[in-house]
Amino acid sequence: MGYVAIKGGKASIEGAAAATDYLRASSGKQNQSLTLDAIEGQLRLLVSRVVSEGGLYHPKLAALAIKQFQGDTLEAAFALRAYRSTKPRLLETPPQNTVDMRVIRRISSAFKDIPGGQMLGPTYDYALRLLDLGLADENPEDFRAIARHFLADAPENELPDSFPKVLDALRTEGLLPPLKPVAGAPFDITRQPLIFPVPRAAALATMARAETGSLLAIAYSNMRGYGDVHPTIAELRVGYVPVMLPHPVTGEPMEAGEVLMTECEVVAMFEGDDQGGKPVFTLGYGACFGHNEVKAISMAVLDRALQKGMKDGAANPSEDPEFVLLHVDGVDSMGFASHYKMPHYVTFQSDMDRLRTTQAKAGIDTVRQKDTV
Amino acid sequence: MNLPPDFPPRNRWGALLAQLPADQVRTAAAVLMLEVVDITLPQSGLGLMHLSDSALNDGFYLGEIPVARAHVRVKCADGRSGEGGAVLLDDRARLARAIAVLDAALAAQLPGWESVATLVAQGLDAHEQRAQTRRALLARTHVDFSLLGQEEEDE
Amino acid sequence: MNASDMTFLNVWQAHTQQRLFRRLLDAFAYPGRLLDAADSGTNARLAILATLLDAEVSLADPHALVTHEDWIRLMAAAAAPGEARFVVADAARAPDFTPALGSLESPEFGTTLLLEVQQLGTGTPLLLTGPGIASQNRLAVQGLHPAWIAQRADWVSAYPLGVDIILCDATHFAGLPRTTQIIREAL
Amino acid sequence: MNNTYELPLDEAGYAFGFMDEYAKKEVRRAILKAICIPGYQTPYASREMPMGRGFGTGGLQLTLSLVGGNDTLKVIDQGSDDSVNAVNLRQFVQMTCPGVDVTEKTEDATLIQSRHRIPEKLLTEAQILVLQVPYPDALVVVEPSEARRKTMHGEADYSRLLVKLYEDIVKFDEITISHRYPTRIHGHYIIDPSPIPRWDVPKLHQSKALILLGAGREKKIYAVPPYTLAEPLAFEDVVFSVEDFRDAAGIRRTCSRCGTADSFLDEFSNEAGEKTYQCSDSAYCDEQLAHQTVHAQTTNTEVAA
Amino acid sequence: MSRKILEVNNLTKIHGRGCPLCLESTGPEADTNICPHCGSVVAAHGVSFDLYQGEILGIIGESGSGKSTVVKTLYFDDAPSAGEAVFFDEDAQYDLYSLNAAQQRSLRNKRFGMVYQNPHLGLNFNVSAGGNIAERLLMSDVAHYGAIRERARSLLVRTEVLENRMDENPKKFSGGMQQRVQIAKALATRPPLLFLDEVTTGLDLSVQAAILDLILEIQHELDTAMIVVTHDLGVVRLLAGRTLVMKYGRVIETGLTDQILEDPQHAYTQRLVASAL
Amino acid sequence: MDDIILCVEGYAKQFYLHSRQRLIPSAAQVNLTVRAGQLTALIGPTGAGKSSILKGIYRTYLPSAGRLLYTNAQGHTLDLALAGEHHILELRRREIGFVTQFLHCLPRQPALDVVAEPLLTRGVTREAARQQAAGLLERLAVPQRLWGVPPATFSGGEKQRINLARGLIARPRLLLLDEPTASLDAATTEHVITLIQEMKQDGVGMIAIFHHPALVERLADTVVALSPPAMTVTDELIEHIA
Repeated sequence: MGYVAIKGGKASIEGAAAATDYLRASSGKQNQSLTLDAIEGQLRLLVSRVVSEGGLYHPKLAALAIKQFQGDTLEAAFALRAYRSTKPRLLETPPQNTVDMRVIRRISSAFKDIPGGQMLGPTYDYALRLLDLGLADENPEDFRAIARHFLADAPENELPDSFPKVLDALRTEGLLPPLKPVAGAPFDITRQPLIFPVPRAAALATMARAETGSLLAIAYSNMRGYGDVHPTIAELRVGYVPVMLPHPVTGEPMEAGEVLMTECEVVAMFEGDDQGGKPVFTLGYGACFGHNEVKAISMAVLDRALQKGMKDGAANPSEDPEFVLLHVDGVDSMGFASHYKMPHYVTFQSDMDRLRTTQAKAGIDTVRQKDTV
Repeated sequence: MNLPPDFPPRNRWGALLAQLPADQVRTAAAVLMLEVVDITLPQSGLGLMHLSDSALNDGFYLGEIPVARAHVRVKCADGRSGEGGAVLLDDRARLARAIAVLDAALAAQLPGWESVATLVAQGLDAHEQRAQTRRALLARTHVDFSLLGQEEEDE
Repeated sequence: MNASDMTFLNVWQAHTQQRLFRRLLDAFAYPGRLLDAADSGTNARLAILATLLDAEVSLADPHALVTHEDWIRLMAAAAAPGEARFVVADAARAPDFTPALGSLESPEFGTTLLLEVQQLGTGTPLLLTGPGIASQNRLAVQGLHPAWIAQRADWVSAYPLGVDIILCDATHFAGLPRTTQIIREAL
Repeated sequence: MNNTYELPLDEAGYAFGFMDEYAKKEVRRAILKAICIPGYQTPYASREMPMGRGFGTGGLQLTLSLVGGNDTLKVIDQGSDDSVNAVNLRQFVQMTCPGVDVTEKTEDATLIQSRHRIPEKLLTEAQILVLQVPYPDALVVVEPSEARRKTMHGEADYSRLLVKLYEDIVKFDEITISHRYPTRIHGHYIIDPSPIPRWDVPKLHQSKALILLGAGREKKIYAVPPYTLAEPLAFEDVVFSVEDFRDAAGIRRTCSRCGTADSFLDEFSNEAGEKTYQCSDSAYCDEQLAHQTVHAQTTNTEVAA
Repeated sequence: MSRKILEVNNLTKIHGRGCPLCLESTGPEADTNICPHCGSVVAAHGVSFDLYQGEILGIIGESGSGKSTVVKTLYFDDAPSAGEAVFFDEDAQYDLYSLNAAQQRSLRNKRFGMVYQNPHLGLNFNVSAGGNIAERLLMSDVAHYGAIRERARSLLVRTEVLENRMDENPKKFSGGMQQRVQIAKALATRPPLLFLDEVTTGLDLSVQAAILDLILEIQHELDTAMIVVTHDLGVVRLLAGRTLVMKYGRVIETGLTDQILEDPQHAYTQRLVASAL
Repeated sequence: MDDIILCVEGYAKQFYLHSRQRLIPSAAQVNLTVRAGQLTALIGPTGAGKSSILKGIYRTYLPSAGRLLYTNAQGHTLDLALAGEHHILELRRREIGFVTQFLHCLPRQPALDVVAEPLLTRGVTREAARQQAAGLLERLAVPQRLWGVPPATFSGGEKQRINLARGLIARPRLLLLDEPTASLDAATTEHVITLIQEMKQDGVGMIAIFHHPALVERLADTVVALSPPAMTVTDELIEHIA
């Protein structure tokens, strides 16, 4: 056999799989396989990213994906997406309402005192970013005691499961646009391609499963000056939303389970409405599966920016629906960036052919020019 | 014999039973020794989660959730029958079917329904316990602004 | 097991639909080519509908050719012939509707029209040219109201707008995409 | 999901063709419209495949929606059946589509999925070629907005693309497009024929086989039906030309392995810096070689006789 | 007598949702083109005229009079709310607003030409001056590179753009030069109908004169019918045989240009002419 | 009679000034005829409406009353007061010429082309038209060095000669002359007189206003005397609205 292109592909693929698996197994002293429980519980924010960017609320599979892809959130989210492609679509839920969210954290930066009170819940916002060397080698007994102590120290309380929304108070006061009437089925980005212009539902759905960093980067451009949102967070909440589906026998809504999610509403500069009504604040909304506050805030900022872009035309990239929505999906962008690693021998051969031909002509011209000079 | 008045309503049974280990649920369904006919085939797949945005009330799809569902008719030895169903945020069609059987048995009070009621009550305990831990997260992090204001005024 | 159970077992199964789809692909890729649906366990009309439709598309059935049971199995939403993505019609009757022709931006919204004729392979020959046809193709059709030909010519006159037609009889079918030119052969 | 959840290992397993049937149906409907409107980029709800966007997910969804028990599949990348990506895709189809035969011989395949090449061997009516497409829209170089591009396509308004060609010639005295050569189908739509070299573009014209192109990331399917006009964009006096494999003396280079002078060649440099050339289409190269062996044997026999 | 090339009947353009009171509440008598009831802008209403081959028709009026709206709707930049326009080509006639988008584009590319006040609207600033002309020729299915280049060269020479700047980007050109390139581009397909929207506005007087000269020369050479939209009476005096006077979306007076200037009938036209003298 | 090409009956013109809400009369009860090959001269004091008639015939003014019956080359008679605008434009192009005291032309066009232009619109080749124009300019004693120069910079007399040459070159059927020699020297005036006489011999009908009674004497076949319309107006006002 001569020098034939890339023979032995099969063996090298298998080798590559074995090599990654080897690295997974060979590291560390104890050589113990991570349990999915440990990932789901101790890397819960990582799991949150994967369920939201994967667009599928399945924390267990997300934990598995994190383990399988060694912590790469893009790859893990990608695995969830591919898993989705194999599963039939059984139903669409009736509209779910986050008023019933079983809240574990809620804050507002618009008001000090909100009905029901502000509760920081689990947050790093006020944590000093100092490395805690104590975590380096936790004794199993001490580790288990953390939860015990926390619950023991919790004060007696009469707190409810769910809380009223801050926005509702502003709306009653007439400072917000009225709620829209309930429309038909929303835009399904998993079935319908995005052909612009698209409705807001398509934008919200696309951002809800967008890659956190991409969303943050574009939202940041808006916050820094390539935009005019200047948001105030009316409410940021994290908690579990019960998913209500019709009981197969009675048709009554039954709780099928609950979904951890983060939700953020921002209030931005006011404007008059088209019909000549009184000016009201404009609003932005962000929500995603899991506990991911930066994503929810970024989405809310971009929602407000995109609404403006759809109405008045985009003045900057963050207001351009096509620009934002086609570039925030982690699976799409990561796949495309990765594909450049694939062989492009043929196209590059073709590139060289063009360059050589063009150079040859240019060379002749140069000679000609020299002659005339 | 009747269920106590504060017993959870039927539309919560599925969720409460799903709190328990799946094996326990499957075993409980099996020991009822009921004849089960599937009205629709038990299926697992995906559901689109439709959410109303709380800013403007536009509906949109937040993402997908796993869904397992079953709808059965059960018959016991004495000829009595009942219908049961379950929809779960889960991907185990067999678990959904087992819960549907328990749902049927409890709703129609077929023989052995008391054990099902006990299971539901266990599920409720598990649920309450979890709600309690969540409340602890809130209770320990509550920011009391009004108290702060009071002190300032006093000075 | 009665005949309808047979149907259920066959035409609603994935591999039957895959096989039929490949022939539909040939029907449109090679317009006028006569293709067989006899092994689908039902008539060609239902076989084609079962292969193409699901809950995500709409169907119009102005001549009531589809049974109630089949409507349920097809899951497609019912729509008026002017709006439906798919229309099934009796070719013996003159057309009395204008199907959706799509738009310049989205010509794929031009309807797929399934026309049931008496018989393919005999009858008036149509001479066909266009993409998918090496030089000229001949398709004999019996039971096609001549007004369909004239109407179709009008519907496809502003390419890329148009309708894509599948002609079928009980067992066979053939495709006429919007790009095919029909020259009605002089008898 | 509750804390007693365990993965349903007993309920796992993939259906034939990996994708669920409704997804396939949707792809199939888009394929049919793509054939009826040659060259039109038909939108579809591209599903995520278990490999990266850009690794052929568009082509793969086409293949999975097409493939059945009677098919023989050939997968190539860069002309080679044995390249890493081709192997990977082929293994995936074999895993999820039990009963489907695979082959490396072009003539034995009923379904060929390819990236960057069209086989040298002439395809037949019994074959379907699926090309993987990264960027489906030839207009993207002159118009970033898809909404505006759709209007331009509908109206067959390609003057800005042609102007680009014009400016190219003004600047370089040559059309500098090397691959993804814009090609007009059935006199209307201009397609990006995927990153095939110019060498392969004439194979689109009046092809006997149906050619389907799938872009997974961009969610588009388009087709060049059999026996359809496919004209690479050019001017009457500055014509389209394929890659030139002549050496400095103007002699057409040949494959250093099989000796053929009528195939697209890969260029290699050895350690001494010398260049050698070999067929990019490995199946074609093998066939030419086999031919020669037979021929050589026949010749030998003749000599012996 | 030369033949009719364009007939416009009751052209109307309303921006906004419109209401039943829009028409009666706007116009010269109402002294506004904004409907007080719904806020819609009646940009043009009931505009009718015809145009003959080789003729130059002037449309004068202040900003907001609707004069640009007329040519924009005729050039398909904007769709009218009502009315019709028939274009009589050599061997066919087209009811402009019942054509589909592709047919409209074809007429626009091949049979009509437009020169805008703002060269950014008429020129593609991403390509060279020659490329701009090439674009228009390519739209009309000219497919010979050499021929395109020759034609672009001769058009640029004709419009007095230096030949050696042909491959330069018009970004680098002066305003007057950009207008010349626009005119060359508009003329590339020898259209029988040319629209000129305030083409000399904002240019130096000497440059203006040269552009007007060029336009007349072209009319003489090619027998092109033109509609010249301007607020400048001097421009219509020099170019137009007939003139339409518009105010608040309505045509208030029409006549031979010298008559409009020397014997204006409508009070508004008399004021306009008096103030210009 | 057959050779009458223009017959004006009861022409009147008045302006209504909206800003002052006033009617300003400019000509009243004018009757005249023009025959082929003859010249009709208009005389009368300033304000009598001499120019007003010429402008009414040319339709620069919309006549307020009267008929302006013109018989065209095909023998059809039409009323210039009522004719359609395209009709008038066509007549201006082919049959009716007007030499005023003012020259309107393209700012950059050389004198020779300015003069030749009416021939070009009638389909004469550029070369032939230029030759004729050159002949005419020579006869009107326009120095050859000026032929290639745009007339914008010319003196009043030079401009008038260009204007005359342009009006005469195409040999219209009806020529309107408004003081064509006002700023010409005696010698050139003589050339013009010869030219006008030649045109009469060619059958051109003319209607003219001359600033000098001697010219009327020498050239007019018919003389129409006008007096100012009933209500007098100041010249200043007429000029203002013109």
